[in-house]
Amino acid sequence: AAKPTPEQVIAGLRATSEGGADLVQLLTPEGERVDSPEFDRYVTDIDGARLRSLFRDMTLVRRFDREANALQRQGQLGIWVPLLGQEAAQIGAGRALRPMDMAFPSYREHGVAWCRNVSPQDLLGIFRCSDHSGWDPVAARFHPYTIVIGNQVLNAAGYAMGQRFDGHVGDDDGEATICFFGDGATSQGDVHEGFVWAAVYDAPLVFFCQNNQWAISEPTERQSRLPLYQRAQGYGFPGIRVDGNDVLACLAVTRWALDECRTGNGPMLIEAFTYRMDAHTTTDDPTRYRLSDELEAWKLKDPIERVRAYLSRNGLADNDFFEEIAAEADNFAAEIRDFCV
Amino acid sequence: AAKPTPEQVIAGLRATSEGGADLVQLLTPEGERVDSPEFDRYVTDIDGARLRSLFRDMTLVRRFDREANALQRQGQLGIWVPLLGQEAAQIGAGRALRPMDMAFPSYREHGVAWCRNVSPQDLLGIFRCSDHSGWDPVAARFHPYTIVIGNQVLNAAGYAMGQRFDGHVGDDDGEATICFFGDGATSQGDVHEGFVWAAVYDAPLVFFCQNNQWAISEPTERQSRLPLYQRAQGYGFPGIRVDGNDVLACLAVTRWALDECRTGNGPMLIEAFTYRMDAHTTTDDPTRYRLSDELEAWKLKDPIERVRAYLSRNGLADNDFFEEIAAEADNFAAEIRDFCV
Amino acid sequence: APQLTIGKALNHALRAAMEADPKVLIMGEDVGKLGGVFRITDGLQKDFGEHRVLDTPLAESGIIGTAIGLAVRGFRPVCEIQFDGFVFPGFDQIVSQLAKLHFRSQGKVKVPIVVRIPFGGGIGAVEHHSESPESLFSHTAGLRLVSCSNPVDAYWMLQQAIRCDDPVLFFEPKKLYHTGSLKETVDPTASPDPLFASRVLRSGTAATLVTYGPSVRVCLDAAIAAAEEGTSLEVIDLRTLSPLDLEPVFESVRKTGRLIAVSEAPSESSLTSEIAARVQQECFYSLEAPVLRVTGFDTPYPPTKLEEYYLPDLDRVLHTVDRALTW
Amino acid sequence: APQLTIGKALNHALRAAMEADPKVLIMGEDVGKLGGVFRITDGLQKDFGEHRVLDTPLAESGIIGTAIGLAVRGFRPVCEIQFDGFVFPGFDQIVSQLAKLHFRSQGKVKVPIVVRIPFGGGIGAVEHHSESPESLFSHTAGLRLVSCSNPVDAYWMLQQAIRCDDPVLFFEPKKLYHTGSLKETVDPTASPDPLFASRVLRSGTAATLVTYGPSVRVCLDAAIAAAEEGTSLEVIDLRTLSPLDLEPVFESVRKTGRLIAVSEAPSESSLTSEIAARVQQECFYSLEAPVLRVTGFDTPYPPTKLEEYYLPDLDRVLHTVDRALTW
Amino acid sequence: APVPEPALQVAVATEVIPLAKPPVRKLAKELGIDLRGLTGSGEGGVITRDDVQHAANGVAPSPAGAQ
Ligand SMILES: Cc1ncc(C[n+]2csc(CCOP(=O)(O)OP(=O)(O)O)c2C)c(N)n1
Ligand SMILES: Cc1ncc(C[n+]2csc(CCOP(=O)(O)OP(=O)(O)O)c2C)c(N)n1
Ligand SMILES: [Mg+2]
Ligand SMILES: [Mg+2]
Ligand SMILES: [Mg+2]
Repeated sequence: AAKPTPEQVIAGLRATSEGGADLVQLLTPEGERVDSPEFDRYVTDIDGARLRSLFRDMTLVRRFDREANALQRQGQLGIWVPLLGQEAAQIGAGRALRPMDMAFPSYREHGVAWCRNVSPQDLLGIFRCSDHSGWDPVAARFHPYTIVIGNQVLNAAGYAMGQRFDGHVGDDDGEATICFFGDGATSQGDVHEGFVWAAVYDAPLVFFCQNNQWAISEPTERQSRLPLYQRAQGYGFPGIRVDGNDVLACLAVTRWALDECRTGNGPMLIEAFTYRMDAHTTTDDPTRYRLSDELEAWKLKDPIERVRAYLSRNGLADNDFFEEIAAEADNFAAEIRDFCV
Repeated sequence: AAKPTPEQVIAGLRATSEGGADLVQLLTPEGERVDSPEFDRYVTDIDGARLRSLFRDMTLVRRFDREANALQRQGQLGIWVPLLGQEAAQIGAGRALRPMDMAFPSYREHGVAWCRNVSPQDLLGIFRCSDHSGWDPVAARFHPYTIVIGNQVLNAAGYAMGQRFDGHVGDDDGEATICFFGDGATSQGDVHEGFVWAAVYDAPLVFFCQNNQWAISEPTERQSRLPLYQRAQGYGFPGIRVDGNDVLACLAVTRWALDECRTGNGPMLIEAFTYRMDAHTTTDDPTRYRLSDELEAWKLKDPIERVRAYLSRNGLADNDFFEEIAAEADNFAAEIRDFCV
Repeated sequence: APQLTIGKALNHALRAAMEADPKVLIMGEDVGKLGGVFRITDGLQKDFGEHRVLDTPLAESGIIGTAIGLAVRGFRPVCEIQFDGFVFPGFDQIVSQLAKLHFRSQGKVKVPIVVRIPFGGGIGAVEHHSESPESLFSHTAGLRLVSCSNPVDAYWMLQQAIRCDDPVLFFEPKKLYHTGSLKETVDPTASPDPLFASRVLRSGTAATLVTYGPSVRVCLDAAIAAAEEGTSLEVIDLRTLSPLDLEPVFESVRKTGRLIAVSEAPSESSLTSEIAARVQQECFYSLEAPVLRVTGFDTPYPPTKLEEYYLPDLDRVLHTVDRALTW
Repeated sequence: APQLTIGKALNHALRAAMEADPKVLIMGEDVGKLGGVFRITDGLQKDFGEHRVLDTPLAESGIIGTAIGLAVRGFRPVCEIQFDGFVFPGFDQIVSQLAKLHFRSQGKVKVPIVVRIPFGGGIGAVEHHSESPESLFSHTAGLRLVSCSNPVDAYWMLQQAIRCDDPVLFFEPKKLYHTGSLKETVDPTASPDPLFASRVLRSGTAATLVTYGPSVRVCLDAAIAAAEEGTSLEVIDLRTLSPLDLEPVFESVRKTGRLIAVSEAPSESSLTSEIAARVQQECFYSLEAPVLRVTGFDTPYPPTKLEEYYLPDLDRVLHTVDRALTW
Repeated sequence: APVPEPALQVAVATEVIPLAKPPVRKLAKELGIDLRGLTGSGEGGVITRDDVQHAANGVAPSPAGAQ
């Protein structure tokens, strides 16, 4: 009997699980720090100030996301693709990047864009339907958003091959590339071919799959029997599953993977186990295909709240700090609104 | 250090190895029977008569292949795609099929065609360039040859889904599908998508990869870091490597895999570890890219010779038998020649 | 008989086809519970089950490729491609297998598949969601292509396409899916026109407009506007894009002497090129002006803030009619 | 200066381009030790190493997709597609990324990639090895397409294509690769014609033949045969298929009044349709006969025992010239 | 005068094709008029139906009627 049991499938794949035994987590949903002999060393520099900074990143990005969503509802944007719930995955991964690293996003990586210093104004052109890509991808080292599912994975593999051909890989100063795609994307031939190429050319490429449990209306069972990080096993490079709502774990695991890549041990696959808390896009209606229970369960694992809890509990931030960030977020939102309206 | 060492890669992949520790073998190159607690039971019916029959299949198919190759040299065929060396893989797999099973070949499966009762004359139309496919694929349950690498894998997955939708899967009388492709094909997106679909729909499909070590001039290292049967790991169905030059092992393993499929445990991946003893096609010149040593090493593992040795050593066939088969092969070749010339 | 939009008519057609033949399957991304991003398959999975309405993995080559296998097995899959721009990952299976299997097998293998493709612009979408790739397929021998422009055709043509034993690419004018003003009474007891035939929608004498899909409305509106200024335009809806049914166009041009072909697709090596090429040959001595074309531009589809300048509209059509009349 | 076949000229061109620019890479299936199935890359891996001549995994989307990434990184990849019929698995990357990145990024991302595609029939091959897919790409905005028909052009055009900052699809007439009788002296010190320009190969007065790639020889032979019977034909080699350079064709038609467009591809929605459409418009008052076409048929490419009936040949061209002359 | 084989002779003999839209060419063919002999009265020297008709009637076209 080769097939996993339905129970196994569901335990491995589904939203309401904790992501399984293999999940790397450094911060629990309650904001408690979990020791990790393997990954702690990748976040030794994350002191109070730096954690507050990650908190700020996530808060501003979420605020941007909510503002854009509202602007779409008011007819100021043609469409919006929310990242709500995926802030930790994107900020963790984005902040793990060094300036010379390159990133290839899909279309939901507003948090990574933020880390690459792409201005929200430049980013919004796509969603205002006034351009197809508003930033300078070469200067930002952040490729244009790619909408055709999977395409960017091959483009990223090629770029990473180029980093190696240029001799910029092999030691701690090496370069690496990161490529973002979703759970649904793993079914596309291009993603497979990206795995094949990167493996064969030892490309310094981190495949960063945000498993947000849904490809529009389709749950992950429509794409795979096994947890997605296990896909890497068949290609001969490591796959790892990280709690995608844990910014510290995402930062640590991505730094580890990028380091492996820059020193010549790429590629690597990271599955960030997270949840799309809003609709697929503003044109989507998730009530048609999922129960609100699921959302409620995930609200308890909110990526921002657990950092707030940790900061508070450990006296690393006081109320003033949180108010200050809230005010900054308000101003930020106002700026974006002014720009659009 | 994620990457396997070069030694690991080569041990796993390369031609001159024995295929690794995981290789299923029932008959050594010297013609000695190896016990297999797991697979012996799939060939308990293979007595002397049946083994002679497999010997005959392989001999006639090889003779057909050599005749066609010669006919091409003489200008009677536009091109020929030799199967030399792959007789055991194809006859083993082909004879494992039941009449109601379906087979999707690539373009080199003349041995499987033989098992599906496709006449050599009907098959030769393609190579005489007088048709694109000469047999009735519906009646023969043998799909037209597919030349675009990987395409047939998805078509096979769909067919196998249909067997399941028709309710013809679930017990020992169930139907199954087998799909043939090469080592090079494993890089194609379509093969991946075939794996994804078959896994998600529990399709009764045996993926039969003949790893003949070469994709035209490219060795398997150009396609993969790991042995190809391990690809299945990432999809949640079993992968197994069989000695592709051992007709008994190929028969046993394919029967096992087909049985798993017909009872509802599909899909399955078989990697038949074999060798393309001749050129890729008659237009190819392998001296440009591989050493003759390699060929010499594989000659010692000839799929037909080991059966001859076993039959002789165990008194299951005498000289008369071998002469009779040789004569039949001569007649067969003459028929084919008459047809073409 | 109900009053239906094009979208609803397609939904009714799918339901009717599934009721009529248990071998009809629906496959695609999000076609199940969601009913497709345009809701064309709304309610079908609920009523026919998950084995007849398949939410597939996210890969178009996989959708077409497995549909082919299912068709070989005796099913009649209706595949939904979510948006025009996403047909390209499935292009190889369409061109190399879908279009060729019947020919390759000398007629022994049939692949009665319908690939539904919502196409064209005008919905203010982001990149890849507004393309008109039909000419790529009309250049590909072995495929049939049709496009509907109104609810009655949508209802009948889709059912006819599903019954057809050849592969049919079915191009749906997505911007008109839910246009209430286009609602028509669809009588399921009526007898439909043949599938592979053009239709003269409006007769006229001064010039002929030939088009298909979303541009049919534009041309009809242009004809109405022209009539107000005393110019009588004939409007032909191609309906079948491959094979083309150009006899009615030839006949019309022999009468009017002037033809304008209208399409949202870029003009280069396109269906409108083909129409011009064929008409100038068949109606050479009847042409008072060359065949003119109103099409999208030969650029990638622009950001949709600009699409009104890209898409053929009333003004461009009427302006081109003027050019033809004063040539 | 050496006497080269088209195949050798391409090989020399690749070598020259790799010597001139260390960023030039060659990628494809079997392009390394084997030198490609047509030996166009013969000897290059030996001399430039495995990091500049890449035997890639077997997947065309992978080849194009990674080439794009390499180009973004600053390389200039030259991809070989083994045969025309195998470009389709890479179609999506070509259409959705290669053609659009420059446009999408408002010119900030350049993708200077050359995709070499041996195309056309006449080599007696099995299915998928004799196709002429160029019209699919000429319909696709954002790509440049060229095709060479002789060794001197092969040598220069390939180098020019590699130097071009836009993506160029380079169509090579495979059946002429090794035709000894076409050998020409290729002088690497000469200065070449511009890449994106058509060329009048032979001037004439009675009618014009316009073509490209493998059909150029057929048309030249037809012109010679016609001359013997007193009919003077002008022959134009398009060279650039997108953008088309039709000015020389218009000029010619204004002189001859008759045009025959010749191509191996099926005619439907093709480059020859486009030529007919443009010429009937631009030269409306000069046409003594409609633009006629000699092309492959609108069927999948036949088994090659039949290809002589499928491909445009001298007889079909001359017969069509007669039709034009007696229209 | 007997009707010549117009197309062939015209093509071979002239450097520039006389300008006329196809239906006018057809008319000329039917009336046996060789367009080479005519001066077009239309814009840019295009030969019109009237030009052909007049030639057939043996009347010179009036330049005033050109526009
Ligand atoms: C090739 C292709 N097919 C279909 C689509 C339409 N589409 C857009 S997003 C999406 C789902 C993607 O799911 P996933 O990969 O999980 O990413 P997520 O949106 O959840 O971040 C689909 C089907 C597309 N963009 N590209
Ligand atoms: C899509 C596609 N690309 C390229 C080719 C050309 N080609 C034919 S066979 C072959 C190698 C196939 O190798 P493998 O899959 O190992 O099968 P084998 O020929 O060894 O049986 C190639 C590249 C093709 N047929 N299809
Ligand atoms: Mg998702
Ligand atoms: Mg693909
Ligand atoms: Mg092989």
